[in-house]
Amino acid sequence: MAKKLAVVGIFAYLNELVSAIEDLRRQKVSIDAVYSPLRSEQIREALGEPILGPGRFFTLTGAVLGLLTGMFLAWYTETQWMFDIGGKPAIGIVPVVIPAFEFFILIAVLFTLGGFLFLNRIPSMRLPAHYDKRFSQDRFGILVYCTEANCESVSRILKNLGAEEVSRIEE
Amino acid sequence: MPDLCRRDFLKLFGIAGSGAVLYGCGEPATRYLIPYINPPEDVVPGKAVYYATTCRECPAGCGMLAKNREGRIVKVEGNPSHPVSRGKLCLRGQASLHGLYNPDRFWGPMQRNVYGALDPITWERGEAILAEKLSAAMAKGGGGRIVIVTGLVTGAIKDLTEMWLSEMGQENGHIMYEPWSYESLKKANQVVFGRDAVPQYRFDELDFLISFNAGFLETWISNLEFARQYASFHPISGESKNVFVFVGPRLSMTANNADLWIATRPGTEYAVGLGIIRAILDKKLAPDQPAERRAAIESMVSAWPVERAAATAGCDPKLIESVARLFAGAARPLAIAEGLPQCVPNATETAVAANLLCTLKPASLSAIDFSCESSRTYVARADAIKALADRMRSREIDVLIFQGVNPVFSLPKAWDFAAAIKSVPFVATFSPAIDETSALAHLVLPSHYSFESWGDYSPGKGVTGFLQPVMGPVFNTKHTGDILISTGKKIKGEESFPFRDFYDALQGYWTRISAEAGIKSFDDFWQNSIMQGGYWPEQTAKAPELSLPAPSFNFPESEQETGTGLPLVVYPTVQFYDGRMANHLWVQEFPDPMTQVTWGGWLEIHPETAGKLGLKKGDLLRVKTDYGAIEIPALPIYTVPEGVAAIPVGQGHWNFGRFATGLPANPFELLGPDLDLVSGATLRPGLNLKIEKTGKTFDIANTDGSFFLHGREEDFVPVISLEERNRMAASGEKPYIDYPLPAGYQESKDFYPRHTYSDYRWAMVVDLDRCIGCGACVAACYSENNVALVKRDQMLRGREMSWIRVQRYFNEDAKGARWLVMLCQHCDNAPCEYVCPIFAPHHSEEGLNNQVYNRCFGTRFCSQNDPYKVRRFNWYTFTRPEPLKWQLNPDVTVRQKGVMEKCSFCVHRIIEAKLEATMKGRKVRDGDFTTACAQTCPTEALIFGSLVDPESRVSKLINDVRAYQVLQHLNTKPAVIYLKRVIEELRV
Amino acid sequence: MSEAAGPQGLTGYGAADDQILGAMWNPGRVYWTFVAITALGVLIGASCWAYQIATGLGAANILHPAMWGTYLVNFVFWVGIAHSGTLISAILFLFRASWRTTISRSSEAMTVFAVMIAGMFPLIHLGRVWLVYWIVPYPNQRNLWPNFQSPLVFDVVAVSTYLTVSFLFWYTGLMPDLATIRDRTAGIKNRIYGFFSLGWRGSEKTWKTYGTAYLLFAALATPLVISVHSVVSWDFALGIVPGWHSTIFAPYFVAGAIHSGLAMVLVLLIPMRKIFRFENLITMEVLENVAKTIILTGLIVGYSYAIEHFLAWYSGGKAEEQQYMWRMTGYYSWCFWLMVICNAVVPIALFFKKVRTSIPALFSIGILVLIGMWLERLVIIVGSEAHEFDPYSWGLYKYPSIVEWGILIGSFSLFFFLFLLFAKFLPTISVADVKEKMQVRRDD
Amino acid sequence: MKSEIYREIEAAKKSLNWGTFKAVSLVLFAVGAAAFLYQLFEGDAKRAWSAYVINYVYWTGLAFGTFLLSPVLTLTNATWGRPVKRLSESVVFFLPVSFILLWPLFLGRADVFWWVLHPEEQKAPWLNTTFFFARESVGLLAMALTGVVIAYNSLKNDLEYMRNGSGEKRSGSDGTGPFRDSGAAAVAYVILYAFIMSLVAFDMMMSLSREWYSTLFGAYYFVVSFYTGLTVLAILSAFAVKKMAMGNIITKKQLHDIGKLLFAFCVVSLDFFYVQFLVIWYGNEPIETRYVLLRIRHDPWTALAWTVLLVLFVIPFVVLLIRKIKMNPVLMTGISIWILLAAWLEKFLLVTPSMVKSGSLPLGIFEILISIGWLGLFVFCVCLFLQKYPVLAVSDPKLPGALEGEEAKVHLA
Repeated sequence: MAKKLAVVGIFAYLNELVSAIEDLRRQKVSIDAVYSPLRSEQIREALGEPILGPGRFFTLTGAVLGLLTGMFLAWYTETQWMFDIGGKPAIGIVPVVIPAFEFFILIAVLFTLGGFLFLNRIPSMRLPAHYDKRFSQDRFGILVYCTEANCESVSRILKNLGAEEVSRIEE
Repeated sequence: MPDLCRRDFLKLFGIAGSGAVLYGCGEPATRYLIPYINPPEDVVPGKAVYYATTCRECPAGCGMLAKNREGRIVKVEGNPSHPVSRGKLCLRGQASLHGLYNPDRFWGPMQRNVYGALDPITWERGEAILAEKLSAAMAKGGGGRIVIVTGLVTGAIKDLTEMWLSEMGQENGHIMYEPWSYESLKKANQVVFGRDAVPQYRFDELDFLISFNAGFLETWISNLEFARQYASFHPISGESKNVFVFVGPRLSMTANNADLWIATRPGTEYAVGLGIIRAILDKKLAPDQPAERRAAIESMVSAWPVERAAATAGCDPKLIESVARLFAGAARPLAIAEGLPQCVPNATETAVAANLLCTLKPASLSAIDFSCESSRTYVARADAIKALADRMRSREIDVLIFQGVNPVFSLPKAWDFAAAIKSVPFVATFSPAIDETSALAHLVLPSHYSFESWGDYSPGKGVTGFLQPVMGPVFNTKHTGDILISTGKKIKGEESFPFRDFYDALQGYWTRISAEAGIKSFDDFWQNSIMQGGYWPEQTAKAPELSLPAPSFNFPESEQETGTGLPLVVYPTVQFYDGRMANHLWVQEFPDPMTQVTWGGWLEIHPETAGKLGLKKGDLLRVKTDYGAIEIPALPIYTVPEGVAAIPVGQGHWNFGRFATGLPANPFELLGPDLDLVSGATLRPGLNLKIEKTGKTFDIANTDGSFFLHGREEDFVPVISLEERNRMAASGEKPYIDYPLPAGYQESKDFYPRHTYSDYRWAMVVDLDRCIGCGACVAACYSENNVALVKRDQMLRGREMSWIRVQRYFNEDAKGARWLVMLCQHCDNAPCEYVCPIFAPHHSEEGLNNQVYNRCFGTRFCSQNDPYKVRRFNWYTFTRPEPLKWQLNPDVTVRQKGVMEKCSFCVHRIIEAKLEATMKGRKVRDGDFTTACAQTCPTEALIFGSLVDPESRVSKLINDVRAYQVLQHLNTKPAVIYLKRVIEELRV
Repeated sequence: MSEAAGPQGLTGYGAADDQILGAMWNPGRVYWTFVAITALGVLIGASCWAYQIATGLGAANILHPAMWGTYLVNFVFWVGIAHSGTLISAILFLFRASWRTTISRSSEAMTVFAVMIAGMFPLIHLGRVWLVYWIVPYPNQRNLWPNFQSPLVFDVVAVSTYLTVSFLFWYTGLMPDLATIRDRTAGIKNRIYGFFSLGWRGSEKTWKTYGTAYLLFAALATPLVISVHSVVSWDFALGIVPGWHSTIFAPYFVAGAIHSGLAMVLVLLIPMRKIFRFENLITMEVLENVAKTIILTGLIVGYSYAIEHFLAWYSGGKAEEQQYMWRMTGYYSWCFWLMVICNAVVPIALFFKKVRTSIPALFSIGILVLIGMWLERLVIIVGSEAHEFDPYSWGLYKYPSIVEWGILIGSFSLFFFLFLLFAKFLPTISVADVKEKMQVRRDD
Repeated sequence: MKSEIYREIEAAKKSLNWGTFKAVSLVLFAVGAAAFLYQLFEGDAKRAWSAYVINYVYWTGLAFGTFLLSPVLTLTNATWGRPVKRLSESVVFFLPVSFILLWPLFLGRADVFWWVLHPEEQKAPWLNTTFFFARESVGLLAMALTGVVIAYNSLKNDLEYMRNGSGEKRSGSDGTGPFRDSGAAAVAYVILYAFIMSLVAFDMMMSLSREWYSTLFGAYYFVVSFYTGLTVLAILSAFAVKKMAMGNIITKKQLHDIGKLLFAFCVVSLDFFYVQFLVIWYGNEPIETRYVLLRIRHDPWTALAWTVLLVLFVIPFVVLLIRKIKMNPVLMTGISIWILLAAWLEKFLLVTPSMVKSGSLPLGIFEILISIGWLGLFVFCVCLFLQKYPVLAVSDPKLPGALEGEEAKVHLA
């Protein structure tokens, strides 16, 4: 594929990053990624993203599936011999709640995790070229893909917005 | 395999052993050892064959059927046609197989070498040695140099023994020794009835019974027979219930069945008897007495006004009076006395008193039948044994032969019979297993066990049981008769013993007898007798009138509390009889009916007294009399009155095989050396025990968790008064039962749906008014279901494996106890079933609570959630030594470690019955079969059947007003339904 | 309080990394000796178990009425320990109690290890452990399945679910930190941590989905944690044994579980913060809040004791009534009273700030509660079994056998062994969360 | 800025027509009282009393449950709930009332409790008139007083705070200083709540059945009470938002949190119900099952039982799952009222079958009127308080925390 130019601005402080993001958006510069060593509501709000991610739909699916699995397993196995135990009805309704519930949780959790991995396309063993080791430690980063044309301006803007350093990477 | 040297034998053992574990599964090894006595066509693998024979565990001589599978006896049951057992067996009878398979039996003939050890020899050699010794003895000339001491034997073997002796030129060299020889009883019968004999009693004809310490449900004379009679005498029939009073110093199993137990100071029972007589005479309650008799009796009891009698016996005079009134009021009352000199003092006096009491009611004398007197009559008296001992000491005896007797153990230690034996130059033993007496023998020529032998035994006039070899010899043994014959021939030559072997002799003997009895065809007679297990011609209807001699007997002045210490009661137990069964692993494992103790003897003492003396359960005590001392653990329990000590007979062996040896303790070692000149019995003085703590402890392996019910009587063992029972019956009230049937469903309390059964709903009824607590059911269950034997150390950790138990609870006043036969209740709503994670226990379509061993992996939740606590867990893979394994029932799995097990209602029997029924093209009918426990119950307290069949006995019985269920409030709907014991308030 | 409870004295994000991750690399000799000791303990436990499998369960001192001994006591105990982890990481997360931040990681680790150990005890307790797979619902020729109406199957399902979930929860939380370590290290370490961080980048998108996932985990883990110990309690309450069959059991066990779990948190964290010098992260405030929660659970447990005994009397059932009377006066009465004091009385001392803020006091109360909770399970399980309906079948489980002791020691050793390894190879405090709570800003 | 918010609120309150509220509620009360007396003397006394007991346990639980939030906030140091703290305290006047209303039961004890006429010797030491009323009155009084103390303290703070005008200088200061956070009283209240409410449950509901017992029943009662209490809180907050200009204090955020709490306790109540049912179902012991089966299997109760399960637990559970509803005051009011009605039916189901033997459902006009009477009384007490006292714990040092910063935002959680 064609080479892509990326400009990465590195910030040391959350509040600077946030304001930077806001300004960039005001200047209609499309931000392709924001890297941060920590989870922050502020960044999300600055990027104007909705509070709820799509992850919960995976969970919902898992939940329903789990519920059904639990009930099916319990009832199906009971029908195999229809044992009479302690005079209880062979197909239990009161007790089935418990396996149903546990499977509901289990599979819901598995799906949640699956969803999370899927949405982030991880596991992926190779990190992008523009990734900076400091992103996981003490620095924030703003990634903007640009053309030769606006590359300069973008990096200038980032500088003005207080980026410690701005680097150009070719991918 | 008579000609098999010990080594090969061992090899075979190995193979057979491995086979014996995997019986039934077609493992070829099992076939190596199919005994070859019965004709081959009888041995059909997988098919059981029953042979009739006779139980020789005690002199009662019950008829048995031995169940032979692949040439091994796996179970014995009572012989239904035998007049003594009538299809039942007692605990000991059930356990007899452990005598046959006793791992400590002699493996073959042996000779004592210079180091005192026994070397194996061949039979030829053994018999040669014996013959030579005998010839030597005969050479000395003069009779009485050769003595054979056997147990009570009758018929052919007795005949042969005496013939053999006389051929050897010996007179009265045959001595029949039995520890329980009833000298006192015989004496008393002579005094009162003019008959020096042990009669036959007929309890079933009575309406009132008073027993002076006679444990007729345990060991006395013929306990099984008496239990059966008792079952038609005592339990409620119709509206009424006969009264049974027990007078004695200990709440024995028998006493606990009584409506009234008059606790006495040991040895003062006669006083109570005299008091009763006196009361009856004073109140003129015995009109039909010839004047002079009356006068004679009055003179005898003149010194015994009720108050004095009561004071002597230490009981309430009112009791004596009311008993007197009851006795006199009854139509056919009877008084019996134990008459065993070893147990309590004044046995003779008590017996005389009892007999005198009987004479006051001539009507009931026919219940005492001397016409078919018991063979015990012929047992040697103690004085005869004493005389023998003296002759042995004075070297008058050269050859002494023992067969199946153990006097060294059962005679008073003070006699020092062992020393006497040692002074005999040559002692041989024919006993099948090691015991204290055989241990002193120079030559061991082991004889067959009863199951391996031909023979006959007659417990009393008119009844003879036949023995036949129901399996091949387990060890390299020989029939006593054959030993005698071959040695006899060696000495006196063929012609003097004109028979091939003992079988020949037996037939010869019976040809004679049958001819005398006027029987035409001997062969038919023989065939039938062997088949049905014996010969019992029709009894002559009534017992002949007794001609009563003028009574004269002087009763001792009641000696006031002589000296300090606790008066001692010695008593035989239903498990051990006289201790000859102590190496029967089962017998050790079965809890005693009253104390619930296993594996080892104990000294019973009232908790109050124990407290005073600072004795705790399990303290090992050193117990002394003037004549001996033993070490025995204390057991504070309410079976004895305050200030009395009691010790059971049977334990305390020191050379009796692996299971019995070393367990405390033998009370015979405490008895005195003297003879009672009146009765010719061992003299039994007061024996006030001096008790001191050794500081050691010997833990008591009891199976009961508590003496009492802690206010839960209604949940477990409710009783009902006769009045109440009659009232309910009259008013047509139904018992409140949660039927294990569709009918048991109640919308208002049942979450779970109705239970429906199509073909069968197996259930059991336990009639606690019939149950005498003997534990025969337990024994039957052990042998039927291969219940594991855990031995003492596991017993102490509460890990016994019994599937059915007879639970004993003392009443709140601790004056008596109740029994509860507890087994799996096969509930409709079984709490044990639903907790299992893998369906190992579940409910069968026939209502059984199945436990699938192979499916069980041992979470033990079922047992935890089982309110009846009838489930057993295999803590280890419990094994049993060769050849005990041979007894295992091929129809029942042997369980592995980590598996839960429990009563299956003998499901294999159910299946067998169903198969047979199917082959007959019908359903199983009530009575087609029954479970092992119900089969053997002497009083038929256990009844098994299907509740679906409205006509079955169980279906009828569960509507009895006495019916109840254990822990009914748990709504488990048990299929074991109990009938309350009926209590009669004796107005005092 | 939230601010105050947060990490203190960190100049910048880097500082957090340096302090927390730095603590991992070079533990002293003391550490290794502890590892060695615990490893030895594990060996002892293992050999005891081997012996028991070889001979049979007779090796333990359990007997006919008391079929369940210390094994199930330990099972319930360890499951209990496992609960505080999820409480702290999930429930407190939902309640936005920020003092959880610095202790969630290690208590989650604690949870995972505790559940693993707990899960072993039902196996140790089995009569024929080699057949344990029968309880798993796997298709087989005869169509024999486990009994889904049995409390024990509930147990298997619940506990294994709990193990899976708590592990995933823990692992998800670890991912950002693993990435941090990856980026701070080189060579083999870099590879390993890189592998386990699954290529975490920490872009906003990742953080957002991560956040959602984490929340959902918490939301699911919360009912799960309650259900798990309820299910455990039903191993007893669904039976009819007097002293077991009681409706209050589920909530009562849950509270008890958290009670013991928090105590274990104190017992683990107090030394840890000392050794790793985390006083500024795991602040007094945090410990105080743990203590306060212990008061609450303690009170709930106390409430349950009271109600149980009162209603046992009120019910009028002979067995029921005598069961509880016996608890207070019988063979195990000393355990009972000790348990009451440790679980319900001692925690009351925490009402006083003086006690709440004294490290030794907290530590010793932690120990006491642990003892108390272990005894509680003993009293409930063994005590009830020993004294059931039929007085004839009463019997005493007198004391544990050597094998049982060995296995008990083994389980504790294994727990601390695993925890030590964890402290060496993984960040014991969630760096990312710490950073999140830090207010690093340039004001100009 | 707090003080002017406060003034707005006061203004809004002034504009409300409290008189009518109170008047109407008093009328309702009168009607209820009349209905009760008529039923008692002219009609079926047993039913009258059962209606009384139902309402007694219902409203008592409701009141104490609603109030519980305030001490809980104090103890958990939670910030989010500060704006509604006072609203939960606004039921304080009813607490003493429910103590007083215990005493009519003394007159009707023979009709209410079987054990008054036929004491059972096993239970007599506990179930006897003297001890019964002794423990109940002591317990309720103690709890009511603690409540009053708590309310008094927090009011006093505000009144002082208002007296010295704008107390801005003290805002944001922690709990120390002149500010009384009645911590001890809060602890006392919570503990009392657990024990006394259980007592009420055991004595006034469980003891109505001769045999039944359930160890969790007490806890079940006080959990459900808190569940319903939260609904009252939701209604009051909605009222505050709409009618008392508290919209910018009780934000979506608070509503959302209340909603989530409500949801949580819906689940807990359901759990506590299931936990009891499951254990009883497994045990299958008549002493336990009869009580349950009477209600779920025998007419006229069966239908009612299912209804309660559905309307009290299942439906609210589903509804409250939805995020939007939780943040909408009107919808919240709706579901709250729904739950309140369901809870009343639940009490009806717990009490009546033990007291009234009847072929048809003994739920007629009188039961309804009597209950309305209680409603009137309850509303009256609340109005009295709201009118008289500040409805915002303005002096609470944690209040600003709730209004500013992260805490003020609606969270994902």
